[in-house]
Order: sequence, then C-alpha cells, then structure tokens
Amino acid sequence: MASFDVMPEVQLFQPAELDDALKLADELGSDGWLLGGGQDTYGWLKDRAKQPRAMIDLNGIEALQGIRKTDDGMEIGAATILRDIIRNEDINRDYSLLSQAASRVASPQIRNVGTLGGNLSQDTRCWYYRRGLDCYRAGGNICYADGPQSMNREHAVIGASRCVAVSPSDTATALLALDATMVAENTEGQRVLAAEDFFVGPNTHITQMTALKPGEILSAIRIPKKWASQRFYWEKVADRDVWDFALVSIAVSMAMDGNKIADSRFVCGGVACTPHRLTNVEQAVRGRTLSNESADAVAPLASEGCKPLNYNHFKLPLMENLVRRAMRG
Amino acid sequence: MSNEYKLIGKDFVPPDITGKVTGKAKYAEDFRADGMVFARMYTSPMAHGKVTSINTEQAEAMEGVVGILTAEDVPEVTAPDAAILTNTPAYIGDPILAIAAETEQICEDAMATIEVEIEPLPFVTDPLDSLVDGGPNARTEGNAYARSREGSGFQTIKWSQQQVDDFRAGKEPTGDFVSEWSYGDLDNSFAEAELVIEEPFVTIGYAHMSMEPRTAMAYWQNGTCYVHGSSQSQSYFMPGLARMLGVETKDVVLISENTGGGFGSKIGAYPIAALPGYFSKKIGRPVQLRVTREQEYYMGSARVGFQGWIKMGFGADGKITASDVFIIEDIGPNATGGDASSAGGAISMVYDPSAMRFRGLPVLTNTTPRGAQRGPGQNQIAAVMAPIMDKAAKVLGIDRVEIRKINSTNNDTIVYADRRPVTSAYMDEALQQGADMFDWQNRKNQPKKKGKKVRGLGVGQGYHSAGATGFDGLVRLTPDGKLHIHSGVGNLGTYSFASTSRAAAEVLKCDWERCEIHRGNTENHLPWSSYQAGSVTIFSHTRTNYVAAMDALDKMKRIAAQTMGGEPGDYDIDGQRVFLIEDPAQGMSYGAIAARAIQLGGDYSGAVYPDDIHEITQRAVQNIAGSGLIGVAKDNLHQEGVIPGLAVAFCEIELDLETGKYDILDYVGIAECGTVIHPKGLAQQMKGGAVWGMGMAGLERHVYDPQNGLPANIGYHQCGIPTYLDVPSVTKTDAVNIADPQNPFGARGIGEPAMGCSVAALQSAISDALDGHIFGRTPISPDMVVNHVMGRDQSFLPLQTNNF
Amino acid sequence: MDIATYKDDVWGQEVLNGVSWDLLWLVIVLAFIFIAGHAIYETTRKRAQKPSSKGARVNRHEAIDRLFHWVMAGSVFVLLITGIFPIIGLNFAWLEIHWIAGIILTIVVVFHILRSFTQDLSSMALGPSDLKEALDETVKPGKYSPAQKSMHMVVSILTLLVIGSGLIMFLQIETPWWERPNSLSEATLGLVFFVHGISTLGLIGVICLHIYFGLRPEKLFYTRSMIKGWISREELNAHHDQQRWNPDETT
Amino acid sequence: MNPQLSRRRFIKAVIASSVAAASTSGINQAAAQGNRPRGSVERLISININGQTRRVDVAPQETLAYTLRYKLGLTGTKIGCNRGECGACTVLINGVTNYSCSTLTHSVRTRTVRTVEGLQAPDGTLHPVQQAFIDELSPQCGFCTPGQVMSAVALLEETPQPTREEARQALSGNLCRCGAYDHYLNGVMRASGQNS
Repeated sequence: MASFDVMPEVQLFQPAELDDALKLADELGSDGWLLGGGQDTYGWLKDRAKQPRAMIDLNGIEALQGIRKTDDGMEIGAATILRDIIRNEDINRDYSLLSQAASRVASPQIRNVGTLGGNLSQDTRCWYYRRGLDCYRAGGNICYADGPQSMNREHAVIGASRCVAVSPSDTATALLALDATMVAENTEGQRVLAAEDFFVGPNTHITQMTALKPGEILSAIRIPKKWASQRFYWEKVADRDVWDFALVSIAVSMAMDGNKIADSRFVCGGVACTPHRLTNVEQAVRGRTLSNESADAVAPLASEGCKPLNYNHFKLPLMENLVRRAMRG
Repeated sequence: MSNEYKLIGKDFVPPDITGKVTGKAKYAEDFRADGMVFARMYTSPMAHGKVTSINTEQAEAMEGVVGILTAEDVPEVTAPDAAILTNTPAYIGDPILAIAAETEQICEDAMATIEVEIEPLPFVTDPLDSLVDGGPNARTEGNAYARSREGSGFQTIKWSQQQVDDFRAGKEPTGDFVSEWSYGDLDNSFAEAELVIEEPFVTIGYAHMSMEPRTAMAYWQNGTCYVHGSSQSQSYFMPGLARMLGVETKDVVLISENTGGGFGSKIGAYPIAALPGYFSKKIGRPVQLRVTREQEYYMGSARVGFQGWIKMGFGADGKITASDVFIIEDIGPNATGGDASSAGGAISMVYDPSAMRFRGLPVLTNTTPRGAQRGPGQNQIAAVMAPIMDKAAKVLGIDRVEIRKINSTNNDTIVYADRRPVTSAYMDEALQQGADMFDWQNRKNQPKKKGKKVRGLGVGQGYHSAGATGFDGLVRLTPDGKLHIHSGVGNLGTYSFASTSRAAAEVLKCDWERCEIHRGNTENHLPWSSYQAGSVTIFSHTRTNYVAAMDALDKMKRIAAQTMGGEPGDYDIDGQRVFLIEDPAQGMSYGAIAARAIQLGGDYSGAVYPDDIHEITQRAVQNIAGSGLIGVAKDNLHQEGVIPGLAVAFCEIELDLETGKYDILDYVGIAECGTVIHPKGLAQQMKGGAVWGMGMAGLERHVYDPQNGLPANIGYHQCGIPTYLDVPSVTKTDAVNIADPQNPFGARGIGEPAMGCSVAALQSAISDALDGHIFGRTPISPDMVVNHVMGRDQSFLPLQTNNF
Repeated sequence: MDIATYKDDVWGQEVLNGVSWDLLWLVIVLAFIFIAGHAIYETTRKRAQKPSSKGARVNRHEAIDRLFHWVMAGSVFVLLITGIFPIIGLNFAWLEIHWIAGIILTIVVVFHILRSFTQDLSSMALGPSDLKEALDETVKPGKYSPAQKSMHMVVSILTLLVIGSGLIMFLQIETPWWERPNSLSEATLGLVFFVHGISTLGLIGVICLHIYFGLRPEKLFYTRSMIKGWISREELNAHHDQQRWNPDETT
Repeated sequence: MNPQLSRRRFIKAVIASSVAAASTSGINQAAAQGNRPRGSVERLISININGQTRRVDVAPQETLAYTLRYKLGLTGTKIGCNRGECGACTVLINGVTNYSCSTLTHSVRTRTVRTVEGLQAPDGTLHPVQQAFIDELSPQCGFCTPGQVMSAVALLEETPQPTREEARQALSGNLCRCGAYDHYLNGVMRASGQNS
C-alpha cells in the first residue's frame, strides 16, 4: 500500500473573472476541481484518491466574494471565507445562526481560508471512503461502513441508501434552517436551488453530496429576510471541540408570535447524508411555547424514522436531547 | 533543604529552547547532505499475508528514481520481531519496500506504479476473537507470545466459547494464561475482607502520534554510518542501531539534537531508523526517509490494550486485604509490551494489598505494533482502579481521599512479588497536599446537580518506577575555565538533559553561564547514558553527573595539593577556584587546574580512565583526553529497592447528561518525586501528563474494522489528540518536595505518573458524576455517557476492544 | 472500449467491479444498425399478400399467458429505466422501485416456468430441425417460428442470468427484512455485478429487436395476438403448419 | 590528540544552503512546462517572505510548506501531518494564520508571508512572543512551537491584550502532543504584558 504525502502533478488555473472560471469548468468537466479554501481538496489530492487534471482556484474572482444586503435579505459570495462571515456585523445581528455555525467549523486556521461555498460542498468524512476505498460513493459496488461488524459510529441514522455516510457541513444545517437558496452557474446561465434541493442523498446521487453538475460553480448563497433576527438555536456535539465534525448538530430557526412558535425550522447535522430537516418536530411545535413541557412533548419526534447502524444508536437520544434544549427557551 | 543549592531547584533557560522558539532547532528532516535522495515506503495493505510477487519494473524505469530496497536487502528477523522490511507483513502498514528518488514527489509517482501481490492469511484485531476456540491466530506460529527470562516463545492458547462468554459477563476468567506471580495468602485475605468488589475492564490501546513524523537520514563515510535520527535517547539508542545496521557501535554516529516527541515510541533503535543506512549503502548516496503521518500511525507504536478482570478485598477500615487481577494484553503483531505485569506491580505499589495474585495472557493481534507508552501498564491500571476505590469508599462510608490515604504507599511499604522496599514514598503527603490545594472537603459539600449538568469530583493516583543506575557521567574542565558536561541523554523535550547536567555544576559550584552541555551527536563525545524514558532521567543522571563531578572534584583537589602542597583534603572549591581552606587567598582557578591536568596526564587528562565504564564512554574519553581535566565515573552509588515516582490528581468536571460531554473545570496535580530539580520543567511534565491522561480518559483509542482489519484512525483528526479546547485553560500543579535518600540531590522522576494520576482522576470524576457508575472502559466517549444516562445498551460487546 | 471495469478491493488487490457501461451505447448502436439493415432488406423483398385478419379466429395466447407477458414486459421496462437511467445521469431514487420490480419479475418468471410444464414444451423447444426449418422457406413452423424460439431462448437465458445475479445483489442490500450482510467477497460481488450488467446489456439489445419485430407490419398480428389472444384463420394458414399447430377456434 | 578538529564534517550545511540545489525538481518541471494548458499558472514567481522578495520556481500544485522547507530553506516551519490537522506548519499570510501545508504557493504571490524565521529583530532580539515562550518554558519537544508562536503573534497583532480564553481560542488550531497548552497560554499572556 502506497502512502502518499506530497501533492502530485496537477495543473492550476487562477482565473480573475467568473466567466473564465465557468469556461474552464465547462471545458474540464469532471477533470476539473473547483478550489475554494482547499482544506477538503489537498488531502484527496495528496492521497491520490481523487485525481483531477486541474484545479480551478476561485479565490481570485471578485464576483464570488463579499457579503451584500439585498432587497430580500443577504447574499454571500461563495468564495467568502468563514472568518469574514463570523466577523460580519449584519450576519451577527440578523442571522447569528450562520455565524455561530461557522465559528464551530474545524479550527481557526481552516476558518481563515475555508469558504462558505467550500464548506457547503465538502465531501463526506466516512473513514472508509476517505481511505480511498472503492466503495459505492467512489463508483464501486459495496459499502464498507454498513456491514455487520463495520465501525460506523459517525454514520447515518436516517436517509441512507446503500451508502451510509453523513453530511459533515456545519454551515449547511444553519442555511437550511434559514431557507437559504444557492445560486449555481454554468456557461449557459444560472439556476437557483433551494438549500434542500442543493444537498443530495445517496438514493439519488450516490457519488455526489450536492446537486452541482460538472461545469457548474456555486456562486452565491442567498438568505431571505424571513428569518432575520428571529430566535435561533445552534449546537454541535463532537468528540473534540476543535477540528472534529459533528456527531450530531442542530440548527433551529423560530418565528415567534408572542410567546408561541408561529413557524420553525429544525435541522440536524451528522445524522443523514444531507442536512436533515425534522419536519414532524416543526409541525408539532407550531403554536407551542418554549418550555420544559413542550421540550419533552416534541423531543421524541426527532428520531422518528431513524434506523441506527451498529455503533450509532446514541445519535437518536442525542437528536432528541438537542431538540429538547432548543425548546427549553 | 533545596534552599542550600545554587542551581538545583531553580528555574533556568535550557540551552536548546531558543532554537525551538526561533525555528532554528534542527530535527532530523531539517538536515540535508550533498547528493541526498529521498525515500518513501510501500507498506502492507493487508493485516496479515505473504508477499508472492513484487513488480517494480515501471518504477525503476522512471526518471529520477535511484533505487528500490526490499526485504532481500535487509537482515531477516525471526517472528514476531519487527523487520526493517518484510515479505510476511503482520499488520496494515508493515513496511514491504522502499523507493529512493531525487524528490519526494518522484518517489510517490514511482510508488503509484508498484504492484505487490499478497496472499492473505488469517488475521485478528481483538484478542478475545483470537482466544475463542476456532478463532484466527495473528501469526501462523501462534496467538500468544510470552517474553520471559526463562525463555520466550509462541504459544497457541484457546478458550472455549463458554469461557469467553463468562469472561465477558464479568466472571473470573477460567481459561489458560501464560504468566503468574503472587504473594501473601490470597484466599485467607479475601476471606477476611468486609467487602469484595469484582469488575471486568477494558482499556483500548492508541497511537503515540508524536508531532514529528519520524525521520532518519543516513550516509556512509569511511566505514562509519552517520544517522540523523529521531530518538528519545542518545547513547542508549546506539547499540541497537548498530546491531540493526550490522556494524559495531563504534562505527555509528547518531545525530539527534531535537526530537519531535516520543512518549515511549523512540526509546531504543527502531527498524526504520536503520532503513536509510541500508539504502545508502546500496545506492551510494545519502538517503532521507521521512514517513508520512499515516505511516507514523502504523509504525509509530501504540499503547498496549487491556481486557481484564479484577477482584479487590477491603477490610471494614478501608484497608485493602487482597487483590486478584487477570489481564489479557493486546501485544500487537510484534509481541511488544509487557504492560500487564507492570500494571500488577503498580497495584502492589499504589494500593498495597496484603496479598495479591497477578495472571497475564499476552495475545497477538494484527493491529499496529505496540510499545511502551507513557506509563505502560501503570497508567491503564490507574484508570481501572480509580472508580473501584471510589466504590469501596462509598460502600464502606469512607471519604474517597481517605480510603486512598489508608492504603497509601510510604517509606515502609514493601512492594512487588519479590517484596522489595521502596527508596522513599510519600503518597499520604501528596494526597493531603492535593486535597488542601483543591479544597476537596469544601467542594465535596457543594450541590451536585445544576439543570441537566452534574458535577463530578475525581481523585487519581499515578505511579511508575522512576530511576535506573549503572550509567556513566562525564565532565571536563578546560583551560578557559569552562565546565563541559557531556550528556548522552536524549532530547525529548523534558529539558532533563539540562537539568541533570546542572547537578555537575552544583557539585563543582560552577556558574551556569560558565557551563556548556555537549549532547545530541555521538561526535560530541557522549557517555553511556540511560534511555530517556521510564521517568528515569532525573534520578539516574543527577547521579551520573554527581559521580563524574565528584571524580573531577577529587582530581582538582589532588592537583591543587600536588601543585601548592598539602593534602587534597585541605582544599575546597568556590567561585570557580580551588583554594586552601585555611587560607582561601591561596588557590588556583579552574582554568589553571585544567591546564595543569593536561600537563599531568594520566587520569587527570583522561589518558587513563576507570575500566568499569561503558565502551561508549571509553571512546568518548579517548577522544577528549588531553583537552582538560576529565571527570568520569560509573554510577556505583548505593541503590536498593524500588524507586517510585508518584503523583496524585484532583479534578472537578461538569458533565452534560444530554450530550455526554464534560468540561474539566479544575485540575490539581501533585508530584511526589523527591526534591524538585527544575520547577518549571516539573510543572511542564505534570501538565503535559495531565493532558495525556485527559486524552486517554475520553478521546483516544484504536478503532479497527474486524471484518477486514482496517484501521480507522490513521490521521491526527481521527486519533482524537486533545486540543486546547478539550483541556482546562489552567492546570495547577505542585510537588511534595521531600528528598529521596538514594539520590545525591534527593530527586526521582515523574514523567509517567503525571499522566496516570490524570486519567485516574478523570475516570473517578465521571463515575462520581454518574452516581458511582463504573464503565470499566477507557476511553469514555460521549456516546457511552448518553447511552448510559438514557438507559440504552452500549453499542459494543462487553470487553470488546479496538473499536468504538 | 472495455468490457468490464475493475477496482481495488479493501486490501488494494484488483478485482472485477462490473460491466463497462460504455457498452450500452455499443449495444444500442448495433441494435439500431441491425434494425436499419433488416428494414432496408425487408423493403426490397417481395412478399406475399398479407393475410386478412377478418373471418374465423383461432386462439394463440391464453389470457393468463398474455397477462404474464405484459406484467413481465412492464417490470422489465421498470427495471431497465430504474437501472439504466441513473447510469446515464438521470438521477432519481431508483433502488426500491428496482428491487420491487425485480421481485415481481422473479415471481412471474417462476410462475411462467411452473406453468410451462403444463403446456406443450416442445412448441418452444429449439432443436436442430429448427435450423433446417429456418433455411427452408417452404417449411412452415408450428406454433412458434425458429426466430421466435431463438428469441425466447436468448431472452430466457439472459433473464435467468439477470434475475439470478439480481437476487444475489438483492441479498446484499438492506431491505425491510434483513440488514446488509456484506457476506460476499469483493471478487465474487464484482462477478455478480458483471453478470447482471452484461446480461442487462444483452437484454437491451434483444428487447430492441423484439419490439422492432413486434411492430413490423407483417408481424403485427402476433403483437395483436399477445394483446387480444387470437389470430385469424387466414393468418394461421399463411404462417403456420396446422399439422404441427392446430389451435382451437375462438370467438 | 585534538578531539574537535580532526574529524571533517561530511554535512556541509543544512537546507539553507541548498536553495540553489533545488534543481532536482527540474524533472517534473520540464514535463509540466511542456504541456501547460492555456491560462495555467507560470512557474517562476516572486513571493514576499519575511519582508524579502524571493524568486522561486514553483510547481502549480506545490504547497507553501513545501516551498518554504524544500526550496527556501526555511525549515522552522514544520510539517506534522501535511493535512491541516495539527498546525505545526502555521504561517501568517497577510497577518492571518494559515496552514502552509494546505496553502498553494501560487496563491500567495500577491500577499505577504511571515514565518517563524521572520520574527526576530535585525539585531537578533527575539520577538516578545518568543521571549515569553522561553521565560514560561512553553515548548517541550518543540516541534509544534513555531506554529504556536505564529498563532500567538497573529493574535497579539490584532488583540494586544487578549484574555486567556481569547488566547486559548486563537491558538486552538495548533495541536501540541506534549500537552504544553498551559505553558503556551502563560507565554501569550506574558508576551501581552499581562501576568499569567
């Protein structure tokens, strides 16, 4: 078994204009690799587990940068680094859910270069897959993580289909809870996807984490006004408080009508291949107040439909407990 | 007492620290030699197998590739020992071949073309899976390996399914074992006990994961092999390295000025340190091998895992009457470890049962090779024992600190199977000092529950034997008046090479500014020194430097007497002068004494030296003979009994019942290691040890997929090394600071107990937070806590190991 | 163009991964070429007057067999769509539909096989005489022509292969009844995937031809018979040897 | 016998002097240059490191840690994992901490890089962080120290008087296997003029 450490030969393009990047992405197709902060790139390339012909560095493109106010909320360029999001006043005031989530990503150095687009598009951390094994997700015909003896403490408890990997992104849960939309562009134009459609599971896309097609670039993330300055709850449970991905995380937005919940979004991370919306919890909390009673009443709904693997049934009570905490007020 | 010293017990600036903060400190991979090429290793993808064919054709044809090294190019070793390169790999990551090329990238490009066919053999990742009737053996020769003075060898030991099931159910193991020792009347002692506690336990092994991926660079010149290596020890590394290279010790030069961590994984020579030597010989160019982080995981060694059962008897007064322990130890593929018996020894030392039995069964697995890791054995059992002591305290209605004091080691304690005395021990004092500093009594009375969070208080004890004898000291006074202290101690980052060197300066009353330490390179003429491991350096090398300095002092006085008249006893030293006691104005400077020594020759200048010093020291003396006054001696000072390094820790945690996570709110560690030699260095060891204990208690473990033998945590991220945010921002430490009679400065070592007390305190605190629940397992991860609190089953089988 | 794809198994040793789906395009192109060639050939050939479908009718396919045929056709189409579309980039949640359709196909095929023992097996049996028959234009077939028998034979073999391999794959995934066992070696699993893929490709080719022939003007009456069950006495006379197949009249 | 001088050193230098000898990478350079796709980056670039502009031949895929250590002889920057999981390779890019093992050298062409070698004053005076780390005996094995130093420097440049918790957060992307965290934090507090 070869063990690799240095970057293998791969070309690098550093376009300054989005159009040039789109053209390159189009020409290179699946041979091209979009480069944001690169923190989920270099490992794959160094390990030679992924072998693109060229990297397209998106960091020099002005149009992909920045945090802007729009008529209906905010727009964040996909290449905006997490550090800027964490420090942005408007986001901290109106959408603190996102800045809280972003501030729990990996480590300071990674947040200093990691982009929002990259954090959303990052690949799963299933250790079998990361080892470079030819599993379903890598185009093979087997899932090593879902056998009778597999070590799958960090894997999915719901929404799995052959592949049992989970979505690792912290910002993804927050953006789903904020009803964000994703702007994807290619040489032919752009399409706007709801966050829920942007993240895809193995039942439909076993080798992908997002609905982005080859040649498409995620250019911006739009957050509607709907949840601005509403009540938020964010928590991430991980083994270590630096670097580690969520065992389970929760992002909650609540619109209050007096002391009652008028509308809400409950999204769990680390439990499914996509950020997982707890729609039954959302329905159940409508009209309820924040209290211990409400918490205990709705919490059991959080794990409904879950099907744990060998080592991850703890995620079920953990999901329930996180919902409980969000509901306690 | 320590106040009498000029240097001992005082902080100082170690000579190597500036290089560490400026980046100028050179580690093995920072060196280059003319014409040097880089090497990379191809390792086994299979947990156990036999290489049937290797195709390197394409690689060899690549431009920039300089050579290939295979098992045929290096000495064959007999199983279960580790080879430099092997054709019968016994774990994933076992090195099979190496490639040398002009750049690391070319090495890797070539590596990608290598084709190796391996015929799979049965493998196993959990000792119990191998032990059960019909289970696979990790080696074709057998599944157990005993190393003992009477003889070492493979054995095949099987237990019936019923025996394994009973063991998992917490019953006393009834299957075969390979080693046993005992003392006292076990049956009677248990019969006398008021309370008997039986607990099964498992401690999962985990990787050392030193920061520096180990590197070795080697070249040959005039028959001498120069090795720039990554080593915990300096001189102690040499004989093994020479043996692996197939040359005599005199024909090896080891340069190891700095080492990026070791923790037991680089005590003596390890196979790949010798790989560049063979490669360089084959291709005629200097070769540097820097392993990848993944490979550091594979071959960087790991802690031995335990699966065991313990039975403890307590009298109504809390005194431990008897202890019966059975440990299956996971000794990896190379039968390395020996932790279990050390664990038994630690029980005898720390808890002082009047009767005791130890039974051990070392079982081979196809996981990464195991080795000594900070408190090997002692720290695993410290983690196991803490909640058991707490349980006994609870049942007997005794305070948890009190029950430990009742059983505490003191100067009269007799330990181990051979019932040896200790040099000195003050566990009672350590516990009291810690309890006071931590405010144990007051904290005990604080409310426990705060919403969904519970407080837990923990107390833990650590032990490791902390000293060795028989090594050499070498000092030299030069005509410029400087004192040169030659140290063959490695540089692991404890600064003990420097703090023990100060012993020589202390004896010779020499200003520290006028002292120079020579170390880090065989060519700096270094004496035979101890391994920098096992917490031995402080004890061992304050002694060697003491005897060398006393030898120098004796010679200085003799020279003064010879030069200025009178008897040597008429003279004393101070202010870098030897002077007549009766008339201090009459004397000679150290420079003058050194110049006179050169003139006089003989033993003064090192032309003659004692014949009991090690050949390595002899060569060093030969090389520096004639350059000054030489003080050289073997440490033949009186020593009898076990030299204990002891430590206690107290901690308070706040455990979140809903997430299973806990914050360590406060931590106090107390060292009981005799006189404090270097206060800041001691604090560093106590605090670093505390962090290690926190990692072991809650985060770190090996995880293997038993179906295919794959390791899950080959990188830093998956290994779960504690970060800044997983440990308290402030950890408090202090020391008992009572001199040990068998060290000229009263000092003993501490590195390992510093960790044992921490993991024990954490286990104790978690148990306390959960109303005395004993998981019987390290690490305790958040999922285990959540499952326990919610009344759910744990995911793993009882006693299952190397898993989540 | 490769026939198979390979991958490294968990220990880095090369094993089969499955069929190379590039072959899909080859199969489709070849089928198209055959169809185009055949169509051109047929237009240049003189043919006898098409027999009338009016008049007396004889029974060709019983209702139960027709039902079987169309259920099978339906499930095969569902299987092909759910199996092939994701491969060519049309993503949807296909797996459950695929295995449910596979079970239906398996059940009807088993039923068909069992039922075949109550029927005249020889009418569908392909023998050496069929070769002679195929080459001699003067000889009329019994119930099934040599071409139909060959088609049936090929479809049978491919279907059995695809079902057999499919069932093994089905046992390896998680279902409401069992957990994923991961019990096959990766080499075996690769072989199973290969067989499933290659037989699917074969079926795609054969089905293309089957549909083509079914839609050809001179053979359309067979298709009608598979829907309505009957052919006309005239059609029977024109295409079959009543010595060898003498079906009952129907209304 | 004169012990010191009799033996000639084979090693002429550490990497610092091997800058010119970086020609070994010429092999892939030629290959890569030959079929360089349109618009892909130039190899010979200038980068600003520790206040100096350095001209260096950089492969498109090369990481900054590699360039620093293998091409420029700046071996103070350590490679502990090469995966962004330890922080030993931390450098400052435009004053912000980055893992140089996970940064492409080509991405710093227009930015300034500072490494541990660039902290001392021209007269050799240590940076306050370096001095404080010595005074607090912060390093143990020292392998992670350059990275810890750089994270501390970045923090103090932005927040000259951080709280201990701020320091803990700021340094949290730097692993220390020896567990010297407490002493590093003491060092940061001392360097900021606050008593630890």
